[in-house]
Amino acid sequence: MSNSEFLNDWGLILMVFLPLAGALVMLLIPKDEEQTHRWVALLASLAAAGVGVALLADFDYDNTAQLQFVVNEPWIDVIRSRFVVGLDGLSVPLVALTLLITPLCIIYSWNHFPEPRNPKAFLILLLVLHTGMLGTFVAQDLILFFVFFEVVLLPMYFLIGVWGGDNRQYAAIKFFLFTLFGSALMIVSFLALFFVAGGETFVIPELAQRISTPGDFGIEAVPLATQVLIFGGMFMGFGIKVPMFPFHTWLPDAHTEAPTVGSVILAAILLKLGTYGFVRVALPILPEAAVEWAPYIGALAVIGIIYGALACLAQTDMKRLIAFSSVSHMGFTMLGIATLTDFGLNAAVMGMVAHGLITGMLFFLAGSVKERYHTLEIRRLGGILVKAPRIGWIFGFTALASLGLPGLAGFWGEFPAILSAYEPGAGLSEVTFRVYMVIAAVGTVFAAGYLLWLYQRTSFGVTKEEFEDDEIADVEVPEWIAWTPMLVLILVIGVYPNLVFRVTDDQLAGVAQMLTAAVGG
Amino acid sequence: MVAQNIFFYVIAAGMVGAAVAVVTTRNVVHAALYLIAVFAGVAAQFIILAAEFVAVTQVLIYIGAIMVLMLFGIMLTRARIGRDVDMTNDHWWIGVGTAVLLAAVMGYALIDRWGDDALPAERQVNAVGGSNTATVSDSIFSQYLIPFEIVSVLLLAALVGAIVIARKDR
Amino acid sequence: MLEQAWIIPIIPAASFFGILLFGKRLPRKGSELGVAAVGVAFVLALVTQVQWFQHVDDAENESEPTEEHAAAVVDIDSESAAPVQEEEQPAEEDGGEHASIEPVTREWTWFQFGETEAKVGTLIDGPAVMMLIVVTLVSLLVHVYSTDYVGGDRRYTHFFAFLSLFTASMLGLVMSKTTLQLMVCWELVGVCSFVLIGHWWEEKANSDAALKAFITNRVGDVGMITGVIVLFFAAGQTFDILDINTQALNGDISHLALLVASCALIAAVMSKSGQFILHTWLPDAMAGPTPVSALIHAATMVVAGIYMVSRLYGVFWEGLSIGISSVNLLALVGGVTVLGGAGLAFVQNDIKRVLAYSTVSQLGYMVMALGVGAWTAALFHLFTHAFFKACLFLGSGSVSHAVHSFDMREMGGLRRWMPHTFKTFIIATAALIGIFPFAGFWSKDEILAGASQLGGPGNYRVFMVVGILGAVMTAAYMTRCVYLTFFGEFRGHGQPHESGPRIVVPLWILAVLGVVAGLANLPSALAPDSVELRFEHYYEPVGAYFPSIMPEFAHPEFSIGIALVSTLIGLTGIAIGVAWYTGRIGLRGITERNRLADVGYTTLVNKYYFDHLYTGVIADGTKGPVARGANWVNQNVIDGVVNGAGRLATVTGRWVYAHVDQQVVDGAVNGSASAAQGGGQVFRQLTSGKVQQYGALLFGAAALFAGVFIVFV
Amino acid sequence: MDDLMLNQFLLLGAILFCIGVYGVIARKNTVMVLMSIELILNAVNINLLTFGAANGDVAGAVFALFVIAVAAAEVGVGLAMVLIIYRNRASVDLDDVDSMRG
Amino acid sequence: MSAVLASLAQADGGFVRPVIDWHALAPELVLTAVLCAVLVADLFLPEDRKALLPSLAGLGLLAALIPVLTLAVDGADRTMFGGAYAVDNFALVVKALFLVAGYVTVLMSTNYIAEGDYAEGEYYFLLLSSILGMTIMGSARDLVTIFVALELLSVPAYLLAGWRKRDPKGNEAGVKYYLMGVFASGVLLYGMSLLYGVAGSTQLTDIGSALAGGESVPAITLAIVFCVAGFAFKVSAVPFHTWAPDTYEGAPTPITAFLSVSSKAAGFVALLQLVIIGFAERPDVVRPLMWLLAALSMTIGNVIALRQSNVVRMLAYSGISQAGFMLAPLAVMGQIGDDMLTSIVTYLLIYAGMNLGAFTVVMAVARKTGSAEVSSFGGLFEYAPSLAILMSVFLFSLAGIPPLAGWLAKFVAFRAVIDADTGWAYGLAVVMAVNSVISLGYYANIAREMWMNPVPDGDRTPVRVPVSLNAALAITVVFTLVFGVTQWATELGDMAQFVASIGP
Repeated sequence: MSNSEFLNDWGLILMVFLPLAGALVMLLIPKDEEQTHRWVALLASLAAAGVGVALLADFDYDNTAQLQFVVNEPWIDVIRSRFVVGLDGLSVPLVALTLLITPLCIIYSWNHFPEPRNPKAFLILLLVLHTGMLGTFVAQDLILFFVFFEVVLLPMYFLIGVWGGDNRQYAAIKFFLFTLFGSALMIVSFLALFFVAGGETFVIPELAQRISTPGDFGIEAVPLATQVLIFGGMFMGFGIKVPMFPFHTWLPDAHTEAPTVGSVILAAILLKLGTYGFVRVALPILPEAAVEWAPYIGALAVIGIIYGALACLAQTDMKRLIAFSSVSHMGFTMLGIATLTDFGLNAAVMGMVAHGLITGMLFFLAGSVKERYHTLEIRRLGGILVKAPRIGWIFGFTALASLGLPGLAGFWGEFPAILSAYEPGAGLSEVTFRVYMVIAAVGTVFAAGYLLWLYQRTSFGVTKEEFEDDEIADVEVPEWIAWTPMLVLILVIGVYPNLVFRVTDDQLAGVAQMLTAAVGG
Repeated sequence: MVAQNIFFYVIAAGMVGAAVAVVTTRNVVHAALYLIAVFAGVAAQFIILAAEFVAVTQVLIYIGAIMVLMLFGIMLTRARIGRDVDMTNDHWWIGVGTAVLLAAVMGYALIDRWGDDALPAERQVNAVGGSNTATVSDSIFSQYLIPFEIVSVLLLAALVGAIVIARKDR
Repeated sequence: MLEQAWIIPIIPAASFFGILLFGKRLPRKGSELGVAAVGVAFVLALVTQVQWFQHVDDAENESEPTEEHAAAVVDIDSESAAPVQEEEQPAEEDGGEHASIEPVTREWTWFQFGETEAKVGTLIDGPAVMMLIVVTLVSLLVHVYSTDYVGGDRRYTHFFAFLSLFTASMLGLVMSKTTLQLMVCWELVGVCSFVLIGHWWEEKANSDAALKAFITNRVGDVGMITGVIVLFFAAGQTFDILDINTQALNGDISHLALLVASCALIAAVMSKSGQFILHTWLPDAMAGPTPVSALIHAATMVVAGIYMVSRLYGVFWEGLSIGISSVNLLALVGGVTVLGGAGLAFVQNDIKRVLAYSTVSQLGYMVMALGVGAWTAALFHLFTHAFFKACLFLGSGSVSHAVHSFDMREMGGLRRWMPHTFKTFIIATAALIGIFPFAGFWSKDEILAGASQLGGPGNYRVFMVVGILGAVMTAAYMTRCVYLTFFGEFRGHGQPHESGPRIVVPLWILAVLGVVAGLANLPSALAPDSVELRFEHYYEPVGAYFPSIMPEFAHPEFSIGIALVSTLIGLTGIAIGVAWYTGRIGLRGITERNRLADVGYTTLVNKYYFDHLYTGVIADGTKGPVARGANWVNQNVIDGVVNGAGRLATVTGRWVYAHVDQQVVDGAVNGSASAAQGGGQVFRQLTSGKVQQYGALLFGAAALFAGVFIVFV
Repeated sequence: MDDLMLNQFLLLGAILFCIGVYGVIARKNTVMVLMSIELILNAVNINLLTFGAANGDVAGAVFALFVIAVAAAEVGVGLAMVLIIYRNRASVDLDDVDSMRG
Repeated sequence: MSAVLASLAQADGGFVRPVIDWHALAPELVLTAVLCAVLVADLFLPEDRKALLPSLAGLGLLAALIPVLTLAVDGADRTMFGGAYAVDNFALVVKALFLVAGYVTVLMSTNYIAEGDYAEGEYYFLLLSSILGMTIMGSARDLVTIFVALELLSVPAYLLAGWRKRDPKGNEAGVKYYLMGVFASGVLLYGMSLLYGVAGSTQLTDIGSALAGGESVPAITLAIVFCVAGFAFKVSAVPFHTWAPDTYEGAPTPITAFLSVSSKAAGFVALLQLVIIGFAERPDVVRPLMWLLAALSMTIGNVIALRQSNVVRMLAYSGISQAGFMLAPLAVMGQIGDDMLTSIVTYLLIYAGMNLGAFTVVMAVARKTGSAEVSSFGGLFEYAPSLAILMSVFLFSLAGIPPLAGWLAKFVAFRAVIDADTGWAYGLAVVMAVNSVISLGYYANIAREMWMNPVPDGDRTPVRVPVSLNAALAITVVFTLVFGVTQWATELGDMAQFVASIGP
């Protein structure tokens, strides 16, 4: 039927580029028609979301391992790069997350834009960012992937640098330089990969085949050492984005300085680009190298878990604390990936989604608190529950979700990750990973520690006298609209995790088998 | 042959001496005159190399034109005629170093490559009934036509530009 | 209903959301919703109960003909060389006892990884049904009680909302089909306790207590997670409790795995059920409203640990080889806790803390019972303890309601003003101390019996001694508590008064239960067949998934000796109090005749007797050696460790952040940046502005390159 | 030594070249620098013609002619620059011409 | 009379009249005609009509583009004078580049020259003659032609650099550029003379075959190094870069743009011809030499650029490091086939677009602030958002951020280098990677000024941008955006192959 025909051929392209189109339209609208800008931006993002929903509705959930809605056109022939996009079980949750978060961000900032306001520029950047993120999650060609991967840098740089806090310029450039450093090495390794694979294609699945069965393509097998080096380049690229210890230092600064919406998107989606990259690119293409690297990645991951938690305990600024908690949480995700097992990968994807919703939510709250109290100094806050009970309760709920309370989304990112570490994939040392498992489990205690401590200091108790008599507004309408979906999803996914697992499982099981096969298991 | 050699070495010695004088003398005008000597020597060497036409051009253009320009320049910039205390700057030793280094490298390379090649005794390019000059003109108007045309534009441009730059506009 | 048991937790869960969403708009601020929900749940629980009895009876009736099973069981039995058993267990009863009673299960797929499916479902069998009753009943009573007790509280509605949520999660926990589900509910009840302990979060002390409770439990959860994971993989990637038990008993799981798993799980028990050394949160948890303490920290949540062990008993049985050893970690933890908790109960002035420590020690009894293999005894004690301890807590709540304090030094002589509270409290105390024929007597007695008879060579006699010691102390500190609260002069201010019906009625109900609950498991020696050992009969899950198929598994036999001893013990404890109490009366007689003496003696009495009896006998006698030491250890070492851990973490965090993160890691980055800048500064010298130096550079570089390449190429 | 060696010319050229280099680096007066440049160019011319003679073709000569022509043009431009500099700062010392650096 | 001439012609039969392919020469001829026209028109046009001159020059350049296109359509490779002058795809592509870049330069100059009191006619005359030299350079396959073309494109450039003759900085720029240029041509000539001596011919193809085989003898090494040094000066590669910052700063901004793009490109064109045709058989010398030049240029150019407070100087140093990127593929010469040429030409095309654009914005801003200090860009986004956005586009394109064209340029460079698959190549690739990160430091610094800092003097009057500058901006930004997401740039680069490409 023509409808699905249309979806098949144009659905993804529409979804990815509608926001960009919106941005272009907004360029033409004069700056002072703010209302128009808001609506155009919102509609653009909603339109993308609409297309996305249509796609997800049309998606064949019975073979999620299969790339669907594939568009495969020649792009830059001379460098053998093609425009290949497609959806599969791995992309779907993240695309859905992206499609959800961005409109919510636009709504949230509806009538409080950070200084200097300029909604036009702000929203345009947001839309460009949107396109970049969506593109990254559907791109199936390394070069295309890289382009989208980098497209998100600029808008975020400006969001942080223009609308950010006092130390914004330092934070912005730090974010930019770190990420660029990673991607520079990443592109080098992409190219090396391209050439060792015969210099024919950048398409991810094909590359995977070529590396795994060089014979069929008349290229000589790639020595393990080379693979390990190439993987190292990718590791830098993705690891910095995740961010993994010790490349995490850009994160707290960026988060602390970024405007609320910026932090939300940064936490909810940008960080996922890194982990997604591992699962999408690094593991399938270079399974053997992955096996070589896994123990070290795992080690860094658990270090990150504990280290991030410890750093959290030291923070005096609410937003910075949440930022460090991201380091800790992404540690779980990376641990899951490092196990190279079906469980671990599923846990990782679930972890991405959950962390996206929860930490995004936390940053929303931090933003609202900052707006009401004009500070995020934990010492000066307190008794939020008294002044603004709803915010307080929502904060509590989110904090609990974030510390991995079963029945809420966070748990399904952490527990399976820990679980998978008990029996890591073929070729990995069980002892090592069981040690990791215990450390990670201990990490959950820390998580409870710093989050509840934060909650106690900010929400419990009585209001500090400096805010004794000023009026603190409780949750407002745009906030309700922006938050409700996230809160509901946190709960729903927590109660019925299969929403995610069912989609991702086949795909990731495939990857896991590939990894097992690679080590001749 | 021997005569030519003697001829060569005498002139060469003169040239080198004059050249050294050019870069060492403290009198601008003297420098110019020494330079003329060098040019003349070069022209003489061209004769030895059987490039009469080039030799003539050398004399005409260098001595006739360029040196005159130089002298004009000297006059116009009112450089003191006569001894001038500091004609070499404080970094002259850098110059020495660089020159020596260059000399070493070049000398080694040249000796290594053309250590004992002799010039052919008969140095006339035997075009049909013509001299080197004829051959030169032929090749200029066939083989090197385009550079020749370009040079005209180049000279025009240099002329115009130099005037515009040097001109005192009212 | 056995099939539909899942409805039972759903109802309070629904009421939780209901209350949260529009509780505030309801006339009674949502409390009615909670009460109604739990009431319905209770009724349904009763129905389930009845149906379960029928189920059991049917199972037996049809298990008569099924010879092969019976035979199997019989010949297991015949070779089980426990002489105790041989004689006092008639064969026909064996058949009945060991007829495999299949639990009623129902499960749905929760999510799947590859081919592994994680299920969620209901597992209805004896213990589950028993817990259903306990939880719903106590919860119901507490709900009713709370409508009065926390009436007019600013967060009245939220209070009930979370009571409902707690009930829901606790019910979910007791009927969990899989360890994963168990873990989820396990955490949820923890959160409810966190929220309810911190109910009055304005005071930092309360929120501190809440945090302490939650984080301490998280520590235990590390054990929980580890245990569950180990079992999951050891049992071939399944979370199913029945599977795991069966495999454990059939020896499909390596002993090592079982040992690791049970040790890990014991950590969870220690935190959740307040066993030493992770018990310190429990007394602090008394910061919460009293009904909460009664429901969560006495009757239900804290026994989750015991319940979990009883659920996975196969694992522990094999992992700790309970059946054949004579000491094991579980019993050890329990034993230590019995004494430690009891000792600490002496030195408390806060009545609730007394009860809290008593709870700790009672839980110790249960764990110990499980440790020695007296499964039924443990659950039976859990059953009875739930009622009388809840009664005690609610009583203390009622008292505090009257005197607006929990400090026993501000009470005294309340029996005059609060007769009902007094009577119920006395009954419950008697039950706790284990006076015949109150409930506690039967259950505690069974535990002691178990300790004396079960286990491998030499049995678990040590723990019997421990139990007896514990009994003395229990009696003693409870007497003190009762004396300070209800006897003597009123030391508080204001006019105490009896509480209203919504408080008193639940008290009475619980008190009555505290009397009769013990009859549920009358030893066969003392009772006709029709009524003997009903508890064991109906609630013990007999079948492939339960150690009852193991030869070593046996039931302790009621031994009159132990019964007497324990009774005497109890009496001795009270005797001290009574003796001193009567003595006081005697003296008062004298003073009435002689003024001088009156003055002298009253002072003498008020000082001497009081001091002598209280300080001298009780305190110096018991508190001195045991309690003071224990208390010192408790406050300075254990609690110090727990709190210290937190503080240490914070300090480490600060240090790491300041020195590692900001200096080393971040410093490296910024360092490289400034290095580049410095390099720029240096290289700028190249362009000095002097064109001739540029020229020198040009010629020089050309010459240099040429030279280099001439040499090296 | 009866007939002419290639090298004697080449080395002569090299020497002139180096002297010229020294001149352009060491001389202060811009006009002197221009003169030194001429030394360099002449050195090149000697080379070209020598090789021309050696190879027995006239390309060298032609090349030399072009060099001479270009040299003329360059000297013209150079002197114009000298003049303008002199006009603006009343000095032809190259050392002073360093207002821009770094 | 004519008979006499005829007899004279007969007298020696040595002279054979060269066959001249006028079509192949058409672009140059058009240019020559136009530059003469400009010169003449300048004489007769009254002061108030001088505005016609830039239009005339611009039209002339576009007119010269037509024969280039016809030749491209015709497609046949044409050579003249025994291969001394070739019109092949390479030549056509670079000629088109020079003409378009020249046109943009004219657009940039229009108001600048008209508003300052500069000699207008001569300015365009010199500009055109320099461009003429470049177009010829595109076809030159012979040492003499290369040399003369080089001089033709340089000498007017010397003069233009010093065009602001009342400004001491202007003179300084001119004289420094001039002197360094002459020094460089001295070195170059010496190298060429040696090449001629070794090969016995001035034709690159002959030189190529003469240099083939065996170990490199010192004389050849010396010749190669000197020739490369001569052009390394043109492309301002470290350590031959010293003139660039000073000249860029002192010269009129359009000329700075012209130097940084066209003349750099011309240098690369000559270098490519020499290396690929002439030195193809001497990788043992060329590779390490280029490796060194590339690494030095990238690194030193970048780190110095970090310290610059003047945008133009900053762009000069950035140009130096960009040159390093362009040189990088030459360091793997002979190991990767045609991809080397493709990547360099692609880089040239894209670099021209974005760099010209950046300079145009600098000019536009300078019209208001009258300064090129970084600080003068403060708060540009507040009062001239479009300029700020354009500048950001160009800067981040220069930094190589996708999807702007610059990333494709860098990408093809990376691709070429890594293709070689040798340790040295990977080393160079890593150096490139690190440098592309460092470079972001100073590019983003300007973006920061524009977007995140307040207006220094609080003057928020919008910038009035004349139409010619707008046109220039439009052209450059379109190139910068389109080349990034299409394959056109790479296709052009791929198309540009030598007729006599004898490299492996």
